[in-house]
Amino acid sequence: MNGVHDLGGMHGFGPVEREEHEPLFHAAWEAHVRAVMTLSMGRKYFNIDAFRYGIERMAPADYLRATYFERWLASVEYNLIQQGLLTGDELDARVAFLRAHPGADPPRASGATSPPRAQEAPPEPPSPAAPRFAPGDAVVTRNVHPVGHTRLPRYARGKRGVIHLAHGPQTFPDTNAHGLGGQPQPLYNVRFEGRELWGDSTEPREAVHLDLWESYLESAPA
Amino acid sequence: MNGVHDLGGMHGFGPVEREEHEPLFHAAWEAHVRAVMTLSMGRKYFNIDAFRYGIERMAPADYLRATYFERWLASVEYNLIQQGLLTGDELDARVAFLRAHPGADPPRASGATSPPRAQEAPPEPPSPAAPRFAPGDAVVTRNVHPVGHTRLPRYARGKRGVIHLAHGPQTFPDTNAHGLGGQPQPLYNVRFEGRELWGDSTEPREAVHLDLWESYLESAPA
Amino acid sequence: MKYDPEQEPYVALRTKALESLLIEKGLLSAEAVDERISEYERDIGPLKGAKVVARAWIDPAFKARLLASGAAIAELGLPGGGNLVVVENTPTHHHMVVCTLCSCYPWTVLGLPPTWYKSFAYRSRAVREPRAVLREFGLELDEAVAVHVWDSSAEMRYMVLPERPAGTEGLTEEELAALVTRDAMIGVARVAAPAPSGAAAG
Amino acid sequence: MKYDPEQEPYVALRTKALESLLIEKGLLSAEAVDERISEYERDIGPLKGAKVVARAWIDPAFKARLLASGAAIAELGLPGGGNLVVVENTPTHHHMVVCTLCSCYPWTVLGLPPTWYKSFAYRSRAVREPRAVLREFGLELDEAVAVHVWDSSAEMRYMVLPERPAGTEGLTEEELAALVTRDAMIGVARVAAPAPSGAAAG
Repeated sequence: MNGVHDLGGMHGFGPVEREEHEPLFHAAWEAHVRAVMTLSMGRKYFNIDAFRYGIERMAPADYLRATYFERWLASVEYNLIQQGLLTGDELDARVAFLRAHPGADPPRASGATSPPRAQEAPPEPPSPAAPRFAPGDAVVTRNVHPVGHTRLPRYARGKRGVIHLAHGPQTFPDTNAHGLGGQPQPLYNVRFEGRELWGDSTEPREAVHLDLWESYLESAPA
Repeated sequence: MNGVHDLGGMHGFGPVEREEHEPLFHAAWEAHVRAVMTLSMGRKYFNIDAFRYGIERMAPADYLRATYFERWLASVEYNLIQQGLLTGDELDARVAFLRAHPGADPPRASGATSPPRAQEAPPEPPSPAAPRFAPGDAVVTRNVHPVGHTRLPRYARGKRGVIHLAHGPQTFPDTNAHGLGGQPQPLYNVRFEGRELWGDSTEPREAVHLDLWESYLESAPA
Repeated sequence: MKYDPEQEPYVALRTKALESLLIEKGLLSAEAVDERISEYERDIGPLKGAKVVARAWIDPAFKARLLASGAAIAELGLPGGGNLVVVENTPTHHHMVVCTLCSCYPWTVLGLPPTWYKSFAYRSRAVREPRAVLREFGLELDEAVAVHVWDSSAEMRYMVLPERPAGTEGLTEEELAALVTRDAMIGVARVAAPAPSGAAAG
Repeated sequence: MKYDPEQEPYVALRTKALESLLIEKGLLSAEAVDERISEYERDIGPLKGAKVVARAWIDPAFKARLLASGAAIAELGLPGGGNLVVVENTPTHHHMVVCTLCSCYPWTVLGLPPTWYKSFAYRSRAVREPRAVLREFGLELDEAVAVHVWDSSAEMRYMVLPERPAGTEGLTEEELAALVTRDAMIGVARVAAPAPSGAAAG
């Protein structure tokens, strides 16, 4: 999707601000969000692409206002609810309970957890055909604007590049994020000249490398 | 600038919500903002392009959170402060005063206003040369990413189109917004096919028309 | 874009502060502000545009001049035609107007824009999926109809001349103008035929 | 992106609510959460990456294998090399890493990412004006140096092998590793020569 998360090339976000002696987390809840997210993914409640999509689909103003781990929390909630493992009402009720009982530790029954979830993945298609491109090939990215998840950023659409590396077949995020299976296809590292991406606004002698799936690419016309 | 205001083609903003029997303004202050803005522009405290830039340069999260007239207010403030007609401290102090004296009507001394401001416009360049393009000409928009104000939206950069109308010379916003003068240049209406802009994601039989200044355009290679 | 009453007090206060400072400094006059606001209260919305449309429907020569140059609205005593372009909807070509970068709008003929026109949703979607947007407005276009979206990126302003509905042959210019809606002149609606009494024809 | 203490209570509460529900439902165990969090507390940051760099500096054959495939880090007993690509900074080619779409980061070798790496400013600017960004980090590149920005759009992870600073000939592998910073392996800094005692050479 063409979302505000697709930040490459945007103006208006100011200088890069660094924090001296930054702690690993700025608050305890951030570590908990990270733990809950990684454990949930490990138990296959959702996959990394669905997780990323859950962040991208946040309302644009919310995305920009939220901190990094607030976005994580939003996507964990969204995905667990989508999977039917939780309801928004349950969450709201539990928040209300915790607010009403500030000291209370809610039940943290330990031990028995249900077995990890076997995702009902649609059957994988036959293993992909031989890669269409090889290092050195000139390609042009497709000018597509899908409503769902994609990893072809806007700044690199409809642009010419050269295959730099062939990484071999990899899970396709555009389907995997939406419960349509991994459908692996060849992944390439593609090198773009700065001038191709940014025109006269480019800095001198710049190149950008992106990892792009085969279906994002076409052979460049000579 | 590549800002969040450049909304053409973005996803994630939901359906178009309409309001039945919408009032002209939703609150009295909105009418006041509109009046103050149009009167200030009429008195040449700033021009329309500087006003638009003042909105675009809002922090992206603020832009998306603000309502339409809140963005107007932000830009009026910004431009008046930029022009040295007002300081942020004065404004804050007046807000504090009004808050402390809810009933008080601050001085609204009527009558004498200073004469409208003569902007010290840099000398205009000699009147522009003959238009470079004529209706029917194939053009391609430049792939530029200026840090300042521009009216060439991102979705239409580096795209092929056809000159549809020649409007004649018009003030160039990219300079006019930044105190660099009007520097008129020929303005054209350019027609783009949906497929050129959106690739396979286009709807059938779509065309988009944009008004673009001559320096945004190059002759399309055959 | 939504109106949030909780934010109002501060914004209202800040607006009042700004205005009072400008008046105090002699940069604006209180009378001018009051007069401008009362002008808004007298806003007649899209009535001027509707008059233009009705005249174009009944006077083919005026329509030809209007489509050649929006300046023709001066013939009706209307100002603001100098940067106006009127585009005509036909059975095979549909036009609609948007401003993706801000919210430019032909206010000299249509009055102040509705909030939906200024919404992020309309601004982002109209150029990418005009048919889907029109569908939400209740206007389903046949695939054979070409859609032209006018993104107002300069100071030219675009107004749509909608199709004259069937069954309006007997109507006066004034009656025709009364049928014409703002949405039809933005290009997100058709002009509906007059309700029961008019006999369908043509 | 900034940390806003005022927002914390609600988010903290909501996180606690989520976690407790998942535990109650048997979807996660409290022990697993606690264990995972204590792993973060033991996070060793970029130490693994620094070891890889130091070894590459002193062992040309290892360096060649590393640049051919990140899997070579297994030789140092390190996991996570399967999707790792190491790119080498030289006097004429400078590499830096970003993730514009989210915040992908080679955490198996560098630990958890700093906030600036996840910031909207870094994500938006690194691909468009890498030299300007590097300048803010205090790294001024000659115009003759080519800049390569690696935007991590898939599951491949990129790590920069920085240039070995002059004056480090006599250092042990461990002393070399101690010089290597996280920022140098992201590509936004050079590795500084050891301070006073080392004699400049080479």
